[in-house]
Amino acid sequence: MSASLDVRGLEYHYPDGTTALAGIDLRVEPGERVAVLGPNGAGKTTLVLHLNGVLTGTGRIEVAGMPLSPGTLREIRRRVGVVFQDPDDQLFMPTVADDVAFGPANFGVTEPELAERVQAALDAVGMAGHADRSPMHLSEGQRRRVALATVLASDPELLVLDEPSANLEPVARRELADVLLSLDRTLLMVTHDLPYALQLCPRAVLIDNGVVVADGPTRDLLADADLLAAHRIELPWGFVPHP
Amino acid sequence: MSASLDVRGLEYHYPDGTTALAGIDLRVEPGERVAVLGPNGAGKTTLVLHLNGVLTGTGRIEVAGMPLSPGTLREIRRRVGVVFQDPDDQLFMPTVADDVAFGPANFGVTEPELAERVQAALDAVGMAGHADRSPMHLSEGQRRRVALATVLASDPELLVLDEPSANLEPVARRELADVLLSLDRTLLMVTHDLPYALQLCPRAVLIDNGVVVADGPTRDLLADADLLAAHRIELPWGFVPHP
Amino acid sequence: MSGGHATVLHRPGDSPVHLLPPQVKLLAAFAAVLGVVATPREAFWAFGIDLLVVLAVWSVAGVPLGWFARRAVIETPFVLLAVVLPFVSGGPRMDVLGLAVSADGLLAGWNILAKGTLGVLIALTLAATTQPRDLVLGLQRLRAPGWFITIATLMLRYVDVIAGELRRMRIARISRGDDPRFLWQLGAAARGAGTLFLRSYERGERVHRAMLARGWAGHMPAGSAAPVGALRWVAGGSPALVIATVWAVAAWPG
Amino acid sequence: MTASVAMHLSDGVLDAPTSLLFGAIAAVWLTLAAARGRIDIDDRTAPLAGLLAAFLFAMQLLNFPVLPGVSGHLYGGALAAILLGPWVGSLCLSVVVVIQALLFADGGLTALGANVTNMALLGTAAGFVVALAARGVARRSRAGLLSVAFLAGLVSTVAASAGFVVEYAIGGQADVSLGGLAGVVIGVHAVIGIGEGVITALAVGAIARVRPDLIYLVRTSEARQPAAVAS
Ligand SMILES: Nc1ncnc2c1ncn2[C@@H]1O[C@H](COP(=O)(O)OP(=O)(O)OP(=O)(O)O)[C@@H](O)[C@H]1O
Ligand SMILES: Nc1ncnc2c1ncn2[C@@H]1O[C@H](COP(=O)(O)OP(=O)(O)OP(=O)(O)O)[C@@H](O)[C@H]1O
Ligand SMILES: [Mg+2]
Ligand SMILES: [Mg+2]
Repeated sequence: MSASLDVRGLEYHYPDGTTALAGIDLRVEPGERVAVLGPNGAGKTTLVLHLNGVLTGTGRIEVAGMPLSPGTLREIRRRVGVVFQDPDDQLFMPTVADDVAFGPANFGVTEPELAERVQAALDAVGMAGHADRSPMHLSEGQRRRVALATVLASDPELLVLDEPSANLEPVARRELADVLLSLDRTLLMVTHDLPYALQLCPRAVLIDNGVVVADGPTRDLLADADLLAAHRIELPWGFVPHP
Repeated sequence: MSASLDVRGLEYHYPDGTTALAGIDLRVEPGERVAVLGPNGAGKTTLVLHLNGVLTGTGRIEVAGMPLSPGTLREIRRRVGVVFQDPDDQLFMPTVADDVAFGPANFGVTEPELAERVQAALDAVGMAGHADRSPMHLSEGQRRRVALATVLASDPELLVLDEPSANLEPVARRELADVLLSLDRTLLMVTHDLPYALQLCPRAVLIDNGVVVADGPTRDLLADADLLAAHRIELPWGFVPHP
Repeated sequence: MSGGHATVLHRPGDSPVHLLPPQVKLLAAFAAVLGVVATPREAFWAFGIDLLVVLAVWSVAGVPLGWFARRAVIETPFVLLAVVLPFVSGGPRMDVLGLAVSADGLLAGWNILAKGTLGVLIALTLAATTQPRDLVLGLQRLRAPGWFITIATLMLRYVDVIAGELRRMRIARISRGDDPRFLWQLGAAARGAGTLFLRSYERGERVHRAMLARGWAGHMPAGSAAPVGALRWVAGGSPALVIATVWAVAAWPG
Repeated sequence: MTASVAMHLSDGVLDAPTSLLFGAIAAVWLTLAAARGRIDIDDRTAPLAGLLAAFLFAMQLLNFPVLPGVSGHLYGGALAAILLGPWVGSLCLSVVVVIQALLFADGGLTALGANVTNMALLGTAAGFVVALAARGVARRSRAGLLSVAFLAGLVSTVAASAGFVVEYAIGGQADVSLGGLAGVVIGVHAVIGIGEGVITALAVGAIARVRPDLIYLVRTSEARQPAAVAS
């Protein structure tokens, strides 16, 4: 069976010349849950933006055995669901319900299934009561929850989340963990929240300066104090990893 | 001596009719560090936006004994430094250095002190190496750090931070805690990060549905499991408050 | 982000005119204006009937007269042209209030005044009763080219982005001691516009990426465009039909 | 800048056959432009065209007075040509003109063909020809780029207004002296064009500083290589 995601030698430079990715190699097997760690400016978001072809650097990306190319773009976008780091980038329809319906509708889901999916996704993030409001008029955390719902509604095979827990209230944060654990999907999660990474992802990769500098079981990676310190990562105050 | 901040019966309704604040009372003494907790949509950001007159609801706000009114607005903005939840709301100048210099320059700081302040603020958040880049072209966490620097450079008496640790790499998060602890300023910090609140703020207020529902020592508040559960707050997985 | 969606001239309501499918309104508006323009300018009575038709549509739409009057000022330059033409045109002169004006010019001025005004009023009726994004949807259903729909969809989306960035920049400035009264002055205005453009573009670029990421293919899913029944076409087209009849009668040779 | 009757023609200025004739001309040109300048939703042309359209549309709300009772706003033909090239630039401007007519009643519905011909075709094309002719200057220095942008803004405004003179000669409703009309219209637009030129230059200057890769005019032949950009 082919890998869920296979990235080889991915490089990207922003138009102003900044090198964000300097040769990323990453292979994720179906069903794996992988945390992507790394300091600010490491290139995590830039990597995420490549996984469904919204940025195109040089190198090779395969999703479920399918090389990313103009011809496969649409199919790959159907399979890869990305939740962006900033919900303002993600939400653009006049109402929350429209926004959640946008993805599945584009991928050919029709009524009545569409309405069911929207309802289920909004329930999963606890925002069903806000379906008819404008996403623009929500609090930051509410917007992030809607952004998550927009992608859950498309039910992608590979779920890519960029800092999903930022700005979430503690209970919503735990509920999201429950939802993610209950989905039987391949998961790639960028986060600075190490306890959350440890809770959700058996495997972690550490990125710095646009390359993968470590890849292994999350527990081992977080136990390597020298490695972490070299890349501006450390366990937060008061956190005690369970044995 | 008058309170650093005194809010009485503050109410606010957004133009679409949503009630965000339903009568907030809050008094903060000079030098106190207070955490503002509460679920998503509780009204925390709306409260913050009132403290320097960006929004104006009904009720009474006093800063250092000075009632907030059109006449005192400028002076109050000099004394109150707000770091917004979304750094995109904060940054707008062509370069990072210009952006950090904007506040102090407006409040009358001139060269050579201006350059020193900019340098010191950028050093404090570890962004000195990016002084000449455009804030628009930074990663999310880098932008948040610059947003913090813009306010640190103005050296306000009352520092108001809305989710300062979101999207920060772990080391930057700890370094920010060190900076905040070393400043001898009144601090109001909105956060969902309870360990961070406990680490930095001896006192906490809990807001829900636009009113203050609890106010007391952070440690006591976080020990009250029933109170927390009633307001969608809980300690994160793996966190053990030190004795 | 979205919310207001460039309301501009739209006046929300749920009258039969508001509820008419946008493609019907678009075609009716075009047909009506074409009918007005084709009507011979000497048929003064015809324009009176046309105006009555427009007034009838307004009363059905429940949009008050004053609302249109204020927005019709867009036409001012043409009123100036209409006033100037009688003086600068050639041909036989006639005497009006003691001034020698060109008879042909007077008619031409009247022609612009009457047709231009009716044209503006009809277009305003369309704008007042149709959401901007429904207008684009209507154009899409009328088979406007794909590139047009793509640019127009993004354009309406981005008007909100620009408004949002403008708001963000304002909050950022005033919170750090800037006085907004000085914002839009001279150089600052120009620089502000440049920054606004870039900020909006870069946010727009990110929004565009998010749209692509969720399978956007250049146009909004047109939805289950229920075919419009003949009855609604007739009802929606009736004002245009009356105007066309007026034209036919007025233009009838003899 | 568009401030006058010659730019957003209302209904009734031209007769019906002339309106239809220019509608046909506009349609043919736009079909050609769509074939030559692809709006590829996956690269940056689509968001840039959409944003520029929105920007021109929004600038219209920020009208400023030119004469008593007459206000002007940025027209943008040259800006579109410089940022998007002649083909996509035409497409972008035509969307602006059509949507302005539908949402603001700015320009008559039957005059759409004429207005698209003037602003989206003639103005954009003229702006591009000027800019292309001086491309060497534009690439050499920042001052060069700004001067070229200024000139393109000026010429595109005059060219668009000249289109009106031609249309009026064919199907105008009053018998005015064409020479006089041309003199007045073109003269006025030469003045208005200075404003357009200044704004075009400022906008291009601001963009060139931060995102030179967005400027079609100075992009090298491998237009899809974002790093290879003259600044
Ligand atoms: N639009 C842009 N233009 C130019 N450079 C950029 C742009 N966006 C990001 N960069 C730069 O590219 C590098 C990688 O940025 P990226 O956003 O991928 O970081 P990140 O790992 O997601 O960081 P964070 O944890 O702060 O979100 C950084 O050096 C950043 O400054
Ligand atoms: N611009 C707006 N228009 C209308 N309602 C709004 C707007 N912004 C926020 N609200 C509503 O006001 C209430 C309070 O929002 P606020 O942003 O203050 O919450 P918050 O406590 O900061 O939440 P979060 O933790 O998610 O940031 C919420 O119900 C929210 O939906
Ligand atoms: Mg990032
Ligand atoms: Mg908030």
